[in-house]
Amino acid sequence: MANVPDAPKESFRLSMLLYDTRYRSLTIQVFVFMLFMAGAAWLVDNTIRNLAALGKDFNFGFLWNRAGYDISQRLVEYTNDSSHGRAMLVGLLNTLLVAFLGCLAATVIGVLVGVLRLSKNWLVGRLMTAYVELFRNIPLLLWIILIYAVFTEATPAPNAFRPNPETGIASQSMFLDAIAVTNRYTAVPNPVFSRELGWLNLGLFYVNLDVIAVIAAAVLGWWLNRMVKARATRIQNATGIRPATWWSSLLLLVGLPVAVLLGLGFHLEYPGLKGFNFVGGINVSNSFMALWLALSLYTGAFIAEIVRAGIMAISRGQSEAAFALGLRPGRTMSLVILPQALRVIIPPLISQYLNLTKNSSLAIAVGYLDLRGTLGGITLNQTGRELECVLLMMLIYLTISLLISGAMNVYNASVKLKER
Amino acid sequence: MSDTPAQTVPFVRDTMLPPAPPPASQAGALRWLRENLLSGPLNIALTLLGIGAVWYLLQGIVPWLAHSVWSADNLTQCRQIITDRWGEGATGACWAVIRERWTQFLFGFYPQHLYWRPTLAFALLFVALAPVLFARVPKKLLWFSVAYPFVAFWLLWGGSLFLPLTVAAGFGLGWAAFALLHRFGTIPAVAAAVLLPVLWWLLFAGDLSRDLTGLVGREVPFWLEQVRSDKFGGFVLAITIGVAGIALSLPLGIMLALGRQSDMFLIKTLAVSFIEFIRGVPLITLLFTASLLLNYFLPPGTTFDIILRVIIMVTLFAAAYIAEVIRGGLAALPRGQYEAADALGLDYWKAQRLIILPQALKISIPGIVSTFIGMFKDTTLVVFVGLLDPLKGITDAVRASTDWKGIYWEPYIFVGAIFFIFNFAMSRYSMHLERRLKTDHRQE
Amino acid sequence: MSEVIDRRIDRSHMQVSDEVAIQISRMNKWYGSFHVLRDIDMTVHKGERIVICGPSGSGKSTLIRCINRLEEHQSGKIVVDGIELTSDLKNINKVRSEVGMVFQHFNLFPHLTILENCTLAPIWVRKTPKREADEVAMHFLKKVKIPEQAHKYPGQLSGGQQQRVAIARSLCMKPRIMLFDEPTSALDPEMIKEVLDTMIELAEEGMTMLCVTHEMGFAQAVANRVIFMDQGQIVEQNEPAEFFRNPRSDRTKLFLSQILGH
Amino acid sequence: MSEVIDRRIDRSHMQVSDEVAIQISRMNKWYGSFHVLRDIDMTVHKGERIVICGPSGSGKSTLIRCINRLEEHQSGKIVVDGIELTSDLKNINKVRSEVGMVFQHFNLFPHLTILENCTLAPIWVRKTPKREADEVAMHFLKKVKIPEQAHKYPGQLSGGQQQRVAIARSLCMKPRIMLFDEPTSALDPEMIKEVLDTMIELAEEGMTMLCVTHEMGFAQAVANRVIFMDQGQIVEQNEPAEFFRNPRSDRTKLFLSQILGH
Amino acid sequence: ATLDDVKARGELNCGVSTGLTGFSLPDANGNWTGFDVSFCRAVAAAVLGDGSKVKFVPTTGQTRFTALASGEVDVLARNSTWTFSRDTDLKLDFIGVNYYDGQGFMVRKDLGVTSAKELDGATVCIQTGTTTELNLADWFKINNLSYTPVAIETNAEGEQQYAAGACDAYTTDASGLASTRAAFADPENHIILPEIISKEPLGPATRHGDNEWTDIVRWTLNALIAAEEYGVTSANMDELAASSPNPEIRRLLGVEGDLGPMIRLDKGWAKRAIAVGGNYGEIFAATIGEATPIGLARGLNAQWTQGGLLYAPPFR
Ligand SMILES: Nc1ncnc2c1ncn2[C@@H]1O[C@H](COP(=O)(O)OP(=O)(O)OP(=O)(O)O)[C@@H](O)[C@H]1O
Ligand SMILES: Nc1ncnc2c1ncn2[C@@H]1O[C@H](COP(=O)(O)OP(=O)(O)OP(=O)(O)O)[C@@H](O)[C@H]1O
Ligand SMILES: NC(=O)CC[C@H](N)C(=O)O
Ligand SMILES: [Mg+2]
Ligand SMILES: [Mg+2]
Repeated sequence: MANVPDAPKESFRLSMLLYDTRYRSLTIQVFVFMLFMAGAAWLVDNTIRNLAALGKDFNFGFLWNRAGYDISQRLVEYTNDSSHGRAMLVGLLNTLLVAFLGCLAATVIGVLVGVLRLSKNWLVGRLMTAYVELFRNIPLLLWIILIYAVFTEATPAPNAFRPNPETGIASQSMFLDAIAVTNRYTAVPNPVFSRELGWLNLGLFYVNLDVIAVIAAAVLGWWLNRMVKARATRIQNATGIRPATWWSSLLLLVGLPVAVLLGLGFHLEYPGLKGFNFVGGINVSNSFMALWLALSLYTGAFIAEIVRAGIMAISRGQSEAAFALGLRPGRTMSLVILPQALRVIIPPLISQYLNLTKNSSLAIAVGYLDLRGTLGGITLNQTGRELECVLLMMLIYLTISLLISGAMNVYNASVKLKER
Repeated sequence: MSDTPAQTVPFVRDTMLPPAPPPASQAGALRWLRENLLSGPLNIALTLLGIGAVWYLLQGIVPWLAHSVWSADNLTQCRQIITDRWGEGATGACWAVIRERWTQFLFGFYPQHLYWRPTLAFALLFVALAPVLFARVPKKLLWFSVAYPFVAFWLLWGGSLFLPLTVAAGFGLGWAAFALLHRFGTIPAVAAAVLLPVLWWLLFAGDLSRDLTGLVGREVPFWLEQVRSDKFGGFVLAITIGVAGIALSLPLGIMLALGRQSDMFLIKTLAVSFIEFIRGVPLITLLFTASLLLNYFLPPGTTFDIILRVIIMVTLFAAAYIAEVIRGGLAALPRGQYEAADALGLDYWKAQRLIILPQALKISIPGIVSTFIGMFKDTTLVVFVGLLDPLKGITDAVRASTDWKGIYWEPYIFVGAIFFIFNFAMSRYSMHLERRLKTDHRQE
Repeated sequence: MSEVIDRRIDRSHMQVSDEVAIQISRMNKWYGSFHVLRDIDMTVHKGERIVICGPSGSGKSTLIRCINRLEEHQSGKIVVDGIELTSDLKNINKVRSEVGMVFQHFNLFPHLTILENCTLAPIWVRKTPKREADEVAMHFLKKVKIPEQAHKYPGQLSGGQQQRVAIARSLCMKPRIMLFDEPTSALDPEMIKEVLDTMIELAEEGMTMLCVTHEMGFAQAVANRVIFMDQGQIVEQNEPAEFFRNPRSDRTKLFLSQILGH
Repeated sequence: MSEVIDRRIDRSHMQVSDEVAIQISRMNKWYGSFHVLRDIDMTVHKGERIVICGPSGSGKSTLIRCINRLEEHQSGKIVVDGIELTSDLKNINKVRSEVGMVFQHFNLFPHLTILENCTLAPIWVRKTPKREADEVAMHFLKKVKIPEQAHKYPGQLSGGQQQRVAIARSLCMKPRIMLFDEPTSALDPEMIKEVLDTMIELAEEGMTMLCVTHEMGFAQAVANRVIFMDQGQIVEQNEPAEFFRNPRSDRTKLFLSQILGH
Repeated sequence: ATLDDVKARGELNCGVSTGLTGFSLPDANGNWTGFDVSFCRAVAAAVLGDGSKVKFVPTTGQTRFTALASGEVDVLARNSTWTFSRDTDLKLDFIGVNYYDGQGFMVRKDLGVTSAKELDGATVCIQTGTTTELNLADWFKINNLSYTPVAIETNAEGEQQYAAGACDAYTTDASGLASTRAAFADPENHIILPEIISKEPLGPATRHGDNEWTDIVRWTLNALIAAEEYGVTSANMDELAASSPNPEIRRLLGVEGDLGPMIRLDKGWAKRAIAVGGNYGEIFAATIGEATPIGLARGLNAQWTQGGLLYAPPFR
């Protein structure tokens, strides 16, 4: 057979659009695309007509107008003369702040509880189970409200810290003379530097050079510590004996930043009662505290489950094998169990971070002015720009979420176990 | 040197040893204590800490609970009773508020003489769920499951029987169109099955149901007393939204999951974008969209019920999560199942409907239950769009009355306890399912 | 295994007609840039029983899966029962309902009873009334000797029983051609025999069969042609007696020595 | 299996000295109130190769795991290499680093390469310099015939290869005694042989070995004593030839008939 | 148009506050009462002939205008202040003023504060999304004082925060303060400071652009006010309709002229509106007046004939 004659080229028939695998998917996609576009066009058209009927336009110009309202917790300069855009930034930073601190605390709680739940101690195990079940099965909103209620209903007013003019004794006293938990806020000392380096203008906001210096010192310490560790590993590789590094680690990780702090004349400014309220320190509002604690405790319960499952997923065989080789429990944990458990734990952990960030929008329940409270709340209401505000707010939340899950994907790809 | 040293005498046991009881250290309460509470210094410290924590908590709560008052007309009276009984300065729980208002927590402002309707709807829910959850229930009951949404709607909102009937007829129409057109190919059949009911609902359903209602009048078998959405509240509202959300999000979630698995670029992209978008924004913003923006997106002049709008948004929200759950279920199926279906000549839809989805859904039930738990908890957020959810909406309403102004913990504890019981039961059930699926997913 | 060979097989019914059942010409297939099947030419007549063997990865499964287009080929031509396999869905579905396939891992549907497994395709593809489909299914279940299991679920059956159900399931579609992809290799030794017996019976009835298998006893007893594949090509084909006694290519010899060695 | 038995094993090096490696006397163990090991008496000499067999649940694994105290015993005495196993952590660690153990499911560390798996314990327990540890590891990897896989991860190896790595990993600690707990029972038949070969080689070098296995061919070829356990007690022990030819207790007979029956 | 929608629906959707004693508050059975509520009922009676055909939609300071703009409610009667930007930029139509108010402060008596000027450094509870929020910021700035705002969503929340001592002062419309104070168990321990820092003309609002509907709502309010001015009450109106010689009253009560049809209603619309809860004065007295626990005096809200600002345009 010299040449198998190819089948004569089939002429195109209309039915092939439906029945030929090559064209079929195209047909379906075109059909779906048209449906989608029609739907989108319908929505947009409705929106335009509705806006026209209401005499409104679609315009983000309001972001540059004066906001006029005050925000008590602000991480960047803001007064009621600032613009709505700036108020949005303040709200966004508040969201990020509570989300970040929440993730931090939730992780600590979750890891602690997760490990304790695995402990052989019956009592502790039961307590931790109770905690986890309680928090997981009751709506977050209830926890936020309850914790807020504990703060406002069960703590003294700032006035209670004032000495009675007759007896000279206050009915409440501050913890260590530094911290006062009141029904409005928790007053804590304010870190200040007597030898200030000044402020750096970053356009959108200013940053304190002292803080930068301390962070730089911490990073430097961390980096040096890594060098020390690497050196220890080198020595170990060469001689088999690993030199003790805990003291140098301590010195570098803690000592260095402390030295810089001292050098900058770091001290605490203690809050004192003046007029109606404590001044001098930092007043962390109860709405923030309640939101933060509730988010941390709630998410912590989920993280505890993740941690527990992660450790349990590393089969008993792994630690037995390590024991059988003569490795001690501590080393087994750090060399064998943790590196594996982390791979299992981190992806769901990050999606919990994502949930926490999204749940921080429940700030609305306690009047914490986050992104939803400023942009999606007061600004929306004062300007009447529902469409713009809600869309912008969604866009920002979406961006945050995508950034977090993007980070997760990168991590997943980098630690994936090699398989056949 | 011998290969076997002399010492290894061949050995045979003539009489088997009976099991002996374990030594004292291995049994009894002592061992339990030693092993579970006091093994090692760390454990002892933990035990002490644990006892401390429990003690601290109980100390705060027990006296308060012990001083419970179950009957009083208002808060002042209640406080007075506590002072009278347990002395000046004693604090106690005023459960009287729950005793007086518990129906509101459960039913919101639903008319009292109609309480039987949501109750019946709730009871029927279990009947409708039975064929899904228990394999042994006769499959005929599935027809009831299909009819249940319409029955429940009618029971809850009342009004004319013909409204749910005509809506259901739309689905019937779609199904009939699909069955009739199927021989001409799947795509036209699907298109017809979607378009026909939509046309029916938009053009005929409303008038027909009105005419029929006019015809037979407002008599009992065709008409139930109407209950407006603003009367809904409390757990009736939460369960209505939760169940409707899950039920509606299932088909949507399945479509999304299949879309995400599709190898058609556009469809996959659309599915992924939708899922990621919904999962990337807080539910609150979606609820705000429902209450603030939906009217912008609909033709001028359309208004519809806020509960319905919330259900739509919650459905979209849950669908994205359900889609991910089902995707997991689909991924867990061995490729062989797809291939066997192909090899038998089943087309894509038949293979999905008869082979793939029944299995994938079954694997996904635990995930669906957890999604439901999450959603049930999230129904409390509807308070922010002005609905009377049990947690904040109703408690605020109760507290707004002069009688109970100032009461705080009791309503929250009550609502929290109910949520806990519901969710804990469901999560235990789903764990049980998970275990069962693990062992007998290949056997029934 | 030896039992299979010993068994006296009545070859009288096993007639091979002149009609062509499967015609493959110059067929090539790539996975990405990996050339799995190279210039396959092959004609199968009605009633032929062909055994395909060869080392792992040589493309046997791929070849057989191309025949009912579980895999798409990229060049060349495959005509099954007079229908050319192109991207036309209708043709594909027609071919698939004419060609039965039995997999290594049975691939029964675990959520359906044995009977439902067997009636599913007849009801939904062939549009047979349920009653009739049930009767046909029971007929074939009897044939594979497990009618009493009809209302159990696959998970409750042994591997051998499951594979026999899989065969019955294919038969219920009344296929003209049966494809087997290592139907016994996932089975415990005791169960291999019962499946092979079923297959032999099928062969005796004159079914056109293509079977990937390493059961050489079966090949000798039933096949009227053995095809040896390596690296995606047909290296040698012959009638079984000749093939085993007198392998011509070195690769075949090597392969046979390995496979019959133990 | 038959190949293993057929293989001519050079027993000349496999000398058994008089020195005692493991001495177990009147050892009892309970799980809660369940009496798993009952009055175990057993002496193992340096260079002995002991195979332990018995029905499932008879306590074989538990016995072997008591020897490096993965399980705690409640009464009686276990002395390994002159060190008595008590709750003293130092002794336990000393014993564990002298006793190698190979598990049924390999238990390699999936996040480390093959080489790292082998050097982990020498570096952290024996404080061997890395270079030296690497050399030792490569030596043993060569011995188990997979030096070329050193930089792959366990997940990339076949089961047989993984089990050989597990053996190499134990050997890297230069143990005086090796414990095997059904090292081949999770493997495909083709792979069993390569692992058994490795073990035989080890035996030929005079390693003291305790091996729970059902590979009776291996037992006959290598062991100088077979111990049969049932219900937590040693029911019979003898040298392999005698043990298989002439089982004395009824339980042993029953067990052997089941295991060699097919 | 809204009128047709309402008629078709058979029900008026009315946006009210989530709970402000005397203005709008649901009782244990979900029945709403109050000053704003009565106005909604009057409109429903005028349009639908039945004052009970109202669905009350509770709105917060933040959600109210969107609820109106999105069509969720037909009328917003939620002590909302008539301001320039709300009337223009937010596309609302304030149909008039039903209560002339101003922003005040409430503090605990034992705080020892007698003037708002002494509130430097205080924590102030403030409802978000209100004019009072903006006034507060302005006022403290003008007076060069500092304060910490505590943002709250609803009056109930504000009440609770203030009662718990989480803020030193609570600020909102003076009427709202009075209502809040009246609801306390110990009203005598709280004082409303003398400063009124803003003008708060409160009035019902409708959507911009639907003049027909706006007219109906506006003239319903005017009818209530005019009725008080002419002495028409729910008790005597039948009698007056039959016997009053005053053409203005006759036109109002629909015995004479064609006012109803001019706004696409029937002749008896105003009569029905008055019949539900009485005229303006009756409503005021029954819900927030001096005889109620809230105890507000008529003050600026007296008829112009009594030295107040209420001045209904002529019915002619
Ligand atoms: N989906 C796929 N993508 C890429 N390569 C594949 C795919 N399926 C199979 N292959 C490769 O194609 C080659 C032939 O595979 P095939 O399964 O046909 O071999 P086989 O002869 O059936 O082997 P076995 O006896 O192991 O079943 C193998 O090298 C395999 O790795
Ligand atoms: N951690 C444990 N707790 C309680 N009982 C256990 C535990 N581990 C094992 N057992 C029980 O102890 C008995 C002996 O177990 P062991 O694993 O030693 O048996 P085996 O002889 O190795 O069996 P196999 O051949 O199946 O491995 C079994 O009945 C088992 O159920
Ligand atoms: N307190 C309120 O809810 C209303 C405040 C004010 N009258 C406003 O309209 O903004
Ligand atoms: Mg194959
Ligand atoms: Mg074992």
